[in-house]
Amino acid sequence: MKLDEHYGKRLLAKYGVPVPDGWVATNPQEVHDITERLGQPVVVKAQVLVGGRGKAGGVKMAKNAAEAEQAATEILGMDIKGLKVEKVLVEKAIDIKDEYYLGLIHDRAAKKITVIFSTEGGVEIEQVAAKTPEKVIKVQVGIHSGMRPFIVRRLAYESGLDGEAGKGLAKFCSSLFAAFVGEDATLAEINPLVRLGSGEFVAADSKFLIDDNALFRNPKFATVAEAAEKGTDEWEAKQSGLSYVGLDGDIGCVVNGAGLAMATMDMVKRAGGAPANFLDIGGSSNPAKVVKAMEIIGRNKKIKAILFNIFGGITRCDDVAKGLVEALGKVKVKLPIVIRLSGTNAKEGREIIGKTNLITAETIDEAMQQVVKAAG
Amino acid sequence: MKLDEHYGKRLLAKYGVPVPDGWVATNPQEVHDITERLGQPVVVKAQVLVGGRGKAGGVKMAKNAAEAEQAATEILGMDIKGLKVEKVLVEKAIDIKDEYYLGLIHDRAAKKITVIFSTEGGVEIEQVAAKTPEKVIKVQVGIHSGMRPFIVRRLAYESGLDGEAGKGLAKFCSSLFAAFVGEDATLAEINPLVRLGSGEFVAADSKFLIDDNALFRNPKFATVAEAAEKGTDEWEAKQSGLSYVGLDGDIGCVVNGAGLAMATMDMVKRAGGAPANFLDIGGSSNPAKVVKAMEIIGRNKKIKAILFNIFGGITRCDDVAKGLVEALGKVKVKLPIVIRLSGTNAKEGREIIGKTNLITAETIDEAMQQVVKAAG
Amino acid sequence: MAIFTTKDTKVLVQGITGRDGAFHTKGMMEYGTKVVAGVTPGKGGQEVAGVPVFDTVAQAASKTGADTSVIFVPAAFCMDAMMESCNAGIKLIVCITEGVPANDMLRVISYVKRNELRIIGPNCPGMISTPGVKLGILPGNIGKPGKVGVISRSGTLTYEVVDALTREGMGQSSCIGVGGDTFIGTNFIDCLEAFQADEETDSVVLIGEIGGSDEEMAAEYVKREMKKPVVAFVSGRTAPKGVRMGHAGAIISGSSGTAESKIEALEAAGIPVAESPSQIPGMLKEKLQ
Amino acid sequence: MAIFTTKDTKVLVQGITGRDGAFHTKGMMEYGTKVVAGVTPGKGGQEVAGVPVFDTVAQAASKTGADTSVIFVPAAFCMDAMMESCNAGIKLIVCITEGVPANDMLRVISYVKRNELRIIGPNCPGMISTPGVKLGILPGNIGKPGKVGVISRSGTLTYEVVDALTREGMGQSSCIGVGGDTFIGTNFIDCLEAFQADEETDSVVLIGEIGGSDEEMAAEYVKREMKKPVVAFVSGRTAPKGVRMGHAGAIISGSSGTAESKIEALEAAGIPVAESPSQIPGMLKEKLQ
Repeated sequence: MKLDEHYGKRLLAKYGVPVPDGWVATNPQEVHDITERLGQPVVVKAQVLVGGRGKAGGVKMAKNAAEAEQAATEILGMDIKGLKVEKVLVEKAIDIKDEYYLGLIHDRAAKKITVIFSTEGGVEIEQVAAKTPEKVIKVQVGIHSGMRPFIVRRLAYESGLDGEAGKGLAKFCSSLFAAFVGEDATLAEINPLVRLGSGEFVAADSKFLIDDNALFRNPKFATVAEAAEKGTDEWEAKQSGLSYVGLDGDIGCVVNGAGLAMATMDMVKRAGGAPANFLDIGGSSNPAKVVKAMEIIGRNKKIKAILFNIFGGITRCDDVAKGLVEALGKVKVKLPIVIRLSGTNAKEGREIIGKTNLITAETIDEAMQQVVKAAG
Repeated sequence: MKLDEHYGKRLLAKYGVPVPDGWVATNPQEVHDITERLGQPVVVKAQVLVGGRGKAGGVKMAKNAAEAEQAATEILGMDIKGLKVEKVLVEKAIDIKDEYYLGLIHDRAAKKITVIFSTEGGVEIEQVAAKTPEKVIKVQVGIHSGMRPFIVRRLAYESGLDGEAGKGLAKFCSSLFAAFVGEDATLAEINPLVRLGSGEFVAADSKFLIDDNALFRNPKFATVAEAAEKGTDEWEAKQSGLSYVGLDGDIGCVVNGAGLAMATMDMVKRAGGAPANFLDIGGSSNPAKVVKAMEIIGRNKKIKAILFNIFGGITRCDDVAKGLVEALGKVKVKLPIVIRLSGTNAKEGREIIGKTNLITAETIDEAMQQVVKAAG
Repeated sequence: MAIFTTKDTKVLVQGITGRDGAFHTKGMMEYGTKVVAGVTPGKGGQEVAGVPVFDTVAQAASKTGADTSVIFVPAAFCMDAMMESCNAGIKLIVCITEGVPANDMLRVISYVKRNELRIIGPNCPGMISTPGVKLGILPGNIGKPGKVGVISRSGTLTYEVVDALTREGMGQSSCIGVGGDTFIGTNFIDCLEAFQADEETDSVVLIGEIGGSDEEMAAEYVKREMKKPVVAFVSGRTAPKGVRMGHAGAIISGSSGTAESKIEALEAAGIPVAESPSQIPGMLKEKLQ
Repeated sequence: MAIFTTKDTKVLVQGITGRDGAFHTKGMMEYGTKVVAGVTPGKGGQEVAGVPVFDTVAQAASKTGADTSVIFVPAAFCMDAMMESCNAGIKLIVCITEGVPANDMLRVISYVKRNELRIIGPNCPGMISTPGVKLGILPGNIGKPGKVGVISRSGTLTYEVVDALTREGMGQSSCIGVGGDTFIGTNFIDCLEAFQADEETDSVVLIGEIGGSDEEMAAEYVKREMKKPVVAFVSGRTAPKGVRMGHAGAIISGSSGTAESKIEALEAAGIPVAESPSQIPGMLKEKLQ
């Protein structure tokens, strides 16, 4: 899950990472008051979980409380890449001497944490990496051995920092690493990492991704996740053990297993159709899941046909069939439904379906043709 | 370096390891007062850096302050294996339900820390290991990964502890491991580890060895080491970068390198002599070291002859020869001195020695015969 | 018998007394797997499906000679379970459990010294070597013995492919689901190396999906080292790109990760990429001629 | 050339600008060693004895192709220096520094994955492969090229033995001082394995001392695996036992550790144990006949 800038900075502060003084506000009046409390000037920054807010006009400098209030009026409610701005962060402006980039990330191929540093901060780091790769220093960090001095020496010397800056960077990196591991982040990105006139390193921005698998030991994030997602189809699906992502097409898909669900969408497209969603009912055989899946899909008015693609392994095809029959009793669906059952107890499943007016298919390719035809 | 029971327990307490209430005293009156403060009964325990004090009468139970004072009178000044008792620890008696053994040690062969546990505590654990090895559970612990739950489960289940005791042991082990690593111990031994009637685990004794190589980051121990050793020849030698251990024989040895120094002692014995000391002047070529070596050896009135065995590598033989000549100018030595120089600048060294009345030898075997003859 | 296992593989199940552990223990035994022990702390002395339960892996291994562990314990305890098996000298761990924190896997990988122990998973369906050794939850009834090796990041998609192969008369040597998490013990290249060396395997099907760069690296490996024919399938061509957050990922993985990148890399390495599982047997037959 | 090195071994010196580092850099170069770089943080751009100094090992290795590091940095910084070399892809580290905390070595050993990197030392004189590669502080002038491998836990005692061999016309292939600390990177068995495999070595001298059980384990290894003659020397027969504290040591090492135990084990394995270094060449000649 993503953390907004403000929450990320609160975490950083907990680990001793210096961040600018700042407060979150949800209306211009609050912004006015905060600016007076902080002392002028300030920066007013849109809190949205997406990059590129600067270019979109979501970050504004303000010399005084009146300007800050005006900036907040412009930013709050703004749409940035489809997300509405509901909060702003008001921060005391800082005396920027240099801007750097610092990132920590789970590196899949290396099976390590990788730290990335560049003196070219405040810009899109991919572009720096593409044009001047020598300006992006990457070093692997062991989770147990940690942010050892030699690692920061590499970052500093290989990018030409002076000795004093190197010391400041070392302290910052250690604290950031502690936050990364302590909060089970999968990504922590500080861009720009700012060196003040005083020499101190300060996190001027923060991007955090937290490992969803570790939420059981970080319960504080669970409420954040809930607040951000509650009420969405994705969230409702998750509560029932389903995995759902809405798309633009007109063929609803219900599949067991993420890989097969993705492959099903691909094959729908290949057959000339357009998938309306990704929906993985998972590995278990609980008919209630099928009922919930039909409920969620049933709400999407764009859908013209529904495809069930079930390969029974641990999932039993007869359970899915039972769930579907039960669902059709509860949720009135007038759309054509194509169902393909294969694997464990497929025969029993087909017998149950045979008593309904659903369209059955033997193979996956046959199912695709039928559902695209039904939707057309 | 060794820590006495009392200091070890202070360290343990810092890491949250439960230890009995107790205070150190150096005279019987103090013991009386401490006992009244702690509440009776108490145990009075000799603080000496050697095992077997219990058998030697260095641990006594006392029901009240008068008895404690009497016990202290008997223990203070006692000689235990050559060490005079100068301090006692007065501890509140505890309600012992079970006695266990728990040890952590640097395991050379495994290149790990090994934890050792036995339900047969309070006795000599080597004997338990010899007679009933299945009662001594050993598990390796990684310094980075630490005292993982599965490790304590092995200790507990394989020695037949119940689930409740297992939980208490887990907490104790984690704290002890933190102390072991945090204080750079090479050995931490709790024998007996006591389970109270209340179920709590308490360290009834403590034995700590601290890594001398890590004293630079644990400066608090340096003062302890100094207090324990100050004034001894060993300590004086260490201050000058020499390594010295006094022995019982009559042939003083001055050698460069620990391995060669040990081999020299062995060969003195083989040639029919008895070495008076181990003395390693180390790898550098500082003549001042030779002067200090002669000073220390010169004090030992038992010595009848002195052997210099120098194999020049980094050490230059002419430097040693110069130091020796300088030393003989400062320290009047009437004993016969046999000197064998080989390796780097041996010729130059021999030329310097040639101007004195010292006995020179070409080979190690020749040197042995000469020095044993000179001492006889 | 094929990769990572032998007909003498002796299995213990960590978390055997749980619902899933007990259920799949029976499934593994029905397939012929020698399940010799179970481990659940505090339940030593019990039995599940006739298999003795021990409190610790060390006890189980020393009493039964188990050399392989299949793990069904809850995600929060998987790190400890894997370290315990490693410490007890287990040679192969298959961790079925879903939801193991990435940092825990990093800790496990750091704990395990190279060459001492292989871990498959976590969050994987396990593996089958036909006939007789099933480690995990892959359905045992859709495959048949033969010479095709199957490697997959996905569960049900694997069944789909195995089913397609079996229908066309192409039996399998080993089928292995490596798992979809960020940090996994055994990746595509490890499996390809093993299949390359395995005398009972004559060809390989590789089932990839979007994310990471395992497919790209596997393509490179195949081009450089692999003598046996390989056919691939990649799912996720139509998956939404998602709202990406942060840029560090792009820096360490470059342009890899998309279905397009993977398909391009595989085809450039001479590996045909099927558009439907049903095409795979035909493509493989063509390559084998 | 013999074990762990080749004639192309390219060396960087960590701590080259220090007194000992600079001095022994010259000594190594005089012996013929290819010292291609030095590393001292903050002193990048300087030169020592004509060798360029870099700020980091990674820079030094990438600019010069160094594959071996000899470490002279103070004990407090050795852990970091070793990890830095490992991270930069160095294949062989020789750590001369004395006084490295045992816990730091445990951390280094845990950091280094098996087979990726060999560490010799710390607290060791290093090694010489005749002619032309000297890593560390062993005097280069007492040995001569030949076929005897020398392994030792001690410094000067090694010189004594090498000198005795050279005097009797028995040249050496490699001489290696493994160091005397509790935790060392390379032990007797590692060296014996390497000498067994080395075509330019026909026999081995093993110089042990009291403490630990390396000699006992080496004896077992020689008995089981070693085809070449081995002669030993053990110092410390007359060393005081010391006042032992705690009992855990006795439990993990049993009765090993004394000179008697070591000599007994070595002789039981058919390894003659000399009483004086001067006996070694004769004993070796006898075994070689």
